[in-house]
Amino acid sequence: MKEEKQLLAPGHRMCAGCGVALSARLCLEAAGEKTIVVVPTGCMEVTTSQYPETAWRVPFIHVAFENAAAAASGVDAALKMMGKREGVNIVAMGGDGGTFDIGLQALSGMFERGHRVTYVCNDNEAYMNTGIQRSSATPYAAWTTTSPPGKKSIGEFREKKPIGYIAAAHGIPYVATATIAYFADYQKKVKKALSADGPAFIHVLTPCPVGWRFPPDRTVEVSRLAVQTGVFPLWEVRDGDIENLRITVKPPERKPVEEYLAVQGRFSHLFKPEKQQDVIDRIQKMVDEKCERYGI
Amino acid sequence: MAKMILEGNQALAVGAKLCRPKVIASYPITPSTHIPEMLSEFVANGELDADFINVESEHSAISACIGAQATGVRTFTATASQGLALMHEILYVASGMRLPIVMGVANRSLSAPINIWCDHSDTMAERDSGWMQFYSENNQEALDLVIQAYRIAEDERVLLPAMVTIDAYTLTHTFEPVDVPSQKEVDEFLPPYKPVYAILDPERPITQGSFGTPEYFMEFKYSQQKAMERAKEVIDEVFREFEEKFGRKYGKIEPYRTEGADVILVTLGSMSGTGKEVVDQLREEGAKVGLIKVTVFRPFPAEELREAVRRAKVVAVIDRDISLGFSGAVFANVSASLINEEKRPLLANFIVGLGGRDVRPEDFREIVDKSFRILEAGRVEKPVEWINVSGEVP
Amino acid sequence: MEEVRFHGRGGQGAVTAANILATAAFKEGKYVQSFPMFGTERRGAPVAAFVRMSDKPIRVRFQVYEPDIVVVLDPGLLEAVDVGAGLRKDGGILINTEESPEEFSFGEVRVATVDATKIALEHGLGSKAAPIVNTAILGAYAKVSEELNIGKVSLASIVEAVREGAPAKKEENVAATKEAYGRVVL
Amino acid sequence: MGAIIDEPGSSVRYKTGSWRVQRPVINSEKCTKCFICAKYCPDGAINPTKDGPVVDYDYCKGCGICANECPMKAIEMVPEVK
Repeated sequence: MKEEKQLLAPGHRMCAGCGVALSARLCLEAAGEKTIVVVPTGCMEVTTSQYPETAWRVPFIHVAFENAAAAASGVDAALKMMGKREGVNIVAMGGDGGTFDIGLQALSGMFERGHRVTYVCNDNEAYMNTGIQRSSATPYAAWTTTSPPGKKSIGEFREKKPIGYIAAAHGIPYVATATIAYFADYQKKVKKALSADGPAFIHVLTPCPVGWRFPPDRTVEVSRLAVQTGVFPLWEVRDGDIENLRITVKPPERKPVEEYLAVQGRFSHLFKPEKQQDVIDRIQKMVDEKCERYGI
Repeated sequence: MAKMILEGNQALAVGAKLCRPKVIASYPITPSTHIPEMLSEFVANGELDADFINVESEHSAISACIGAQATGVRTFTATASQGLALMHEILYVASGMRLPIVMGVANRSLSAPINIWCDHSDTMAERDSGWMQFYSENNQEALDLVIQAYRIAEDERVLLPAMVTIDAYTLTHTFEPVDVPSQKEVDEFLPPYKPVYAILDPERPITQGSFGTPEYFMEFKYSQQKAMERAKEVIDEVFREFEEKFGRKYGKIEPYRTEGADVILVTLGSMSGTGKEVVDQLREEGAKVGLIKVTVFRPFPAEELREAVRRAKVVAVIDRDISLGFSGAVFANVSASLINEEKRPLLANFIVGLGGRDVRPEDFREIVDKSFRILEAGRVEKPVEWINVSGEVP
Repeated sequence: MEEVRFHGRGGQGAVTAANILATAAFKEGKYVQSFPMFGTERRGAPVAAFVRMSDKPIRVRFQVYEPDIVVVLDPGLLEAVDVGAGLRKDGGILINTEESPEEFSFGEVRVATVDATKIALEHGLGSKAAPIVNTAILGAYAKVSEELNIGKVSLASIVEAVREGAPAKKEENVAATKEAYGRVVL
Repeated sequence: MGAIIDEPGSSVRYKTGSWRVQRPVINSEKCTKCFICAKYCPDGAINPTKDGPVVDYDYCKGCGICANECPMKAIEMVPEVK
């Protein structure tokens, strides 16, 4: 058993049980040390690059919140002009806020221009760095501090933005979903993405014990449940050919979504003071419809 | 060296091209659009070996420049007005990361109402962003200042980004003869870009754009301030060297017929030429009036300015911008520069030419008349006065 | 210093005409400046462009208010625009029209006319709906400036500048320029 | 200069082990050296060695993912003794 050098070194300040930290580690492990990392403002940035110490053992750059894809485009162009593009990976890692919301324009620009950058979105379904505010990745009925349930609210009342489809609609070579529990699937996808001749996008579900309100030892378990219940199917698509989307991990038998919801405090208002079966049923129906399309 | 008839945008683009940027990221905006157009043409026809990134916004333009410059190449971008305002937060990032990016700016007003014409509100709004600012009086200066800006910005004692500005239309769209140095001459003056600290290289991994806590943040800002102060010296050196090589003289400020002047006008940008013409006329009429053109606004040349106005009785600062609720930005800086002088001139501020209102010789004459009246009265009754504006607000 | 103002419609080439004239004057060793009316006018809308020329470096940067010569590329503009505004008494106005100078009155100002549209079409420059008259009218300008001894630029310099500045049909443009020089009515 | 950090991985100076309120203890008899625990550690604080996984208590934040994910239930979370 060889001891591998961690490209994301210990001593970073991400929370205990952080899904994003695990995702970043797995991603870098797959990408290897010839990788330049571009990160927008967010949890990962503030916890890994606190001057004068850095957790990164690869070249790392952070510019601002909404422009990781644009900065990565510049890195790509510069490497090309320096004649150093071959053999070097460029990986941008943004959260859902920096990707689904404020960074979407820059992301779309990067895709459309065809920069050879693998963009990994570590999706923890809310603005965690600022303290659990709703993003367009926040799922239906979830509590956040800006989508609180109440007399007139079920929590977040919109469905999650289909970011993977939006990415695929650009016709880029490779788009996939992944999650940390299925690390082999995830790491294989990172390698495929990096070998693509153009932009690639991997949407990674990264549960957040703090924001989703579950004990930190269950991060991987919750991410696994998301797949097993069909809430977060794992798939890949080449060249925007969404008709031929391929499921990469098929749960042998789909578990009821209630199991996924029940372990997370952000859905606790669906269970107490009294159980809101209609809402749970509605979520189940949404998941069923999606999974039927995928044949899972 | 060849003499060409170029509009201001072209002069800036040609100047940038001669500096051989490797990555250009730019987004079209009136009236600076011809700059990226011309540069993309240079790239397309092989005259310039660069990657031209057609970004989807000015925000991404400057972000891509940061990414590229931080990787290790010389970059360029150009914009105006709303485009510069959209870059605002990222300008601070570029300077904080000490990346010597050079940008051309066509000085244009800021909305609302939307207006595509000249004033300096856009760059004045970025005066605190840690970028050096060079204002061109004509197209020759636009070309020359871009070349010098790279030298200054990339100097190890400086390592700060710089913007070179040209006034909307009065320069951007005005054709006039410009001496274009040869590539060889520029290559001799500006060596290839060698990044000192900022390089993204897997062989030597570093972290750029780190998180600065209160224990460190202030030191970084202090070091930027120090770099700005050192830049003053470097600017003088580079200007001198440029003069030796190309025969055109630059100064952080340019005093014009200030000897024995009772009234000194302070101007920026393209209006300076009209001002000099009026000064000549008035001198002939016997009025003791001179002019100081401010070429470098950041770092602000307070020392030179103090010296240049030492014997004046009235200094009239002509601002083509307004910090609403107070005065013009140039005035605020000029008066602050003089505040500790035992004997200082009376200071008056005149706001002109916002949103492309023409700055005419009669406007200068009016300002001079008012300044002499201040001199006679020995006091400034109205420190900030607007010229050629109707009192009636629609 | 002498100042020229061109009136045309967006797309007719008034700005190009001003640039070519400035280039021609520059070739004769003059300092020049040329610029468009600063506006957002689109195709078809009235536009103006300006040229300054001088034996000394030109420092001033304001619009031309008192031109020495006005050039009107489209006779239809006479109704819509005060083309004579600020024109110096000893100056001149050159109009693209089939009519003779007597048909126009601009006070003491000398009027010259030339049928640049006809000349342009004869040389295959543009179409009836959109003739490209700017090179022809510059030939006429050479003649007018010579006659008035204001803003003088020789035909030879203008021809050279037209040849350099015309984006297409260089020789046709040059021929139109030369022909218009001979067909000005003053 | 520009807040650049040129010492890669220098975060190791910051010992996050102090964040821990419970610590994973590996029962080497139950452990099959599958190293799932190391794979899933968000902090890279479990080193796979030939003798089995070794927790680096300097950095382990005590999240307990390793214990939860261990297929052999060979890891126990015990309270930190102060």
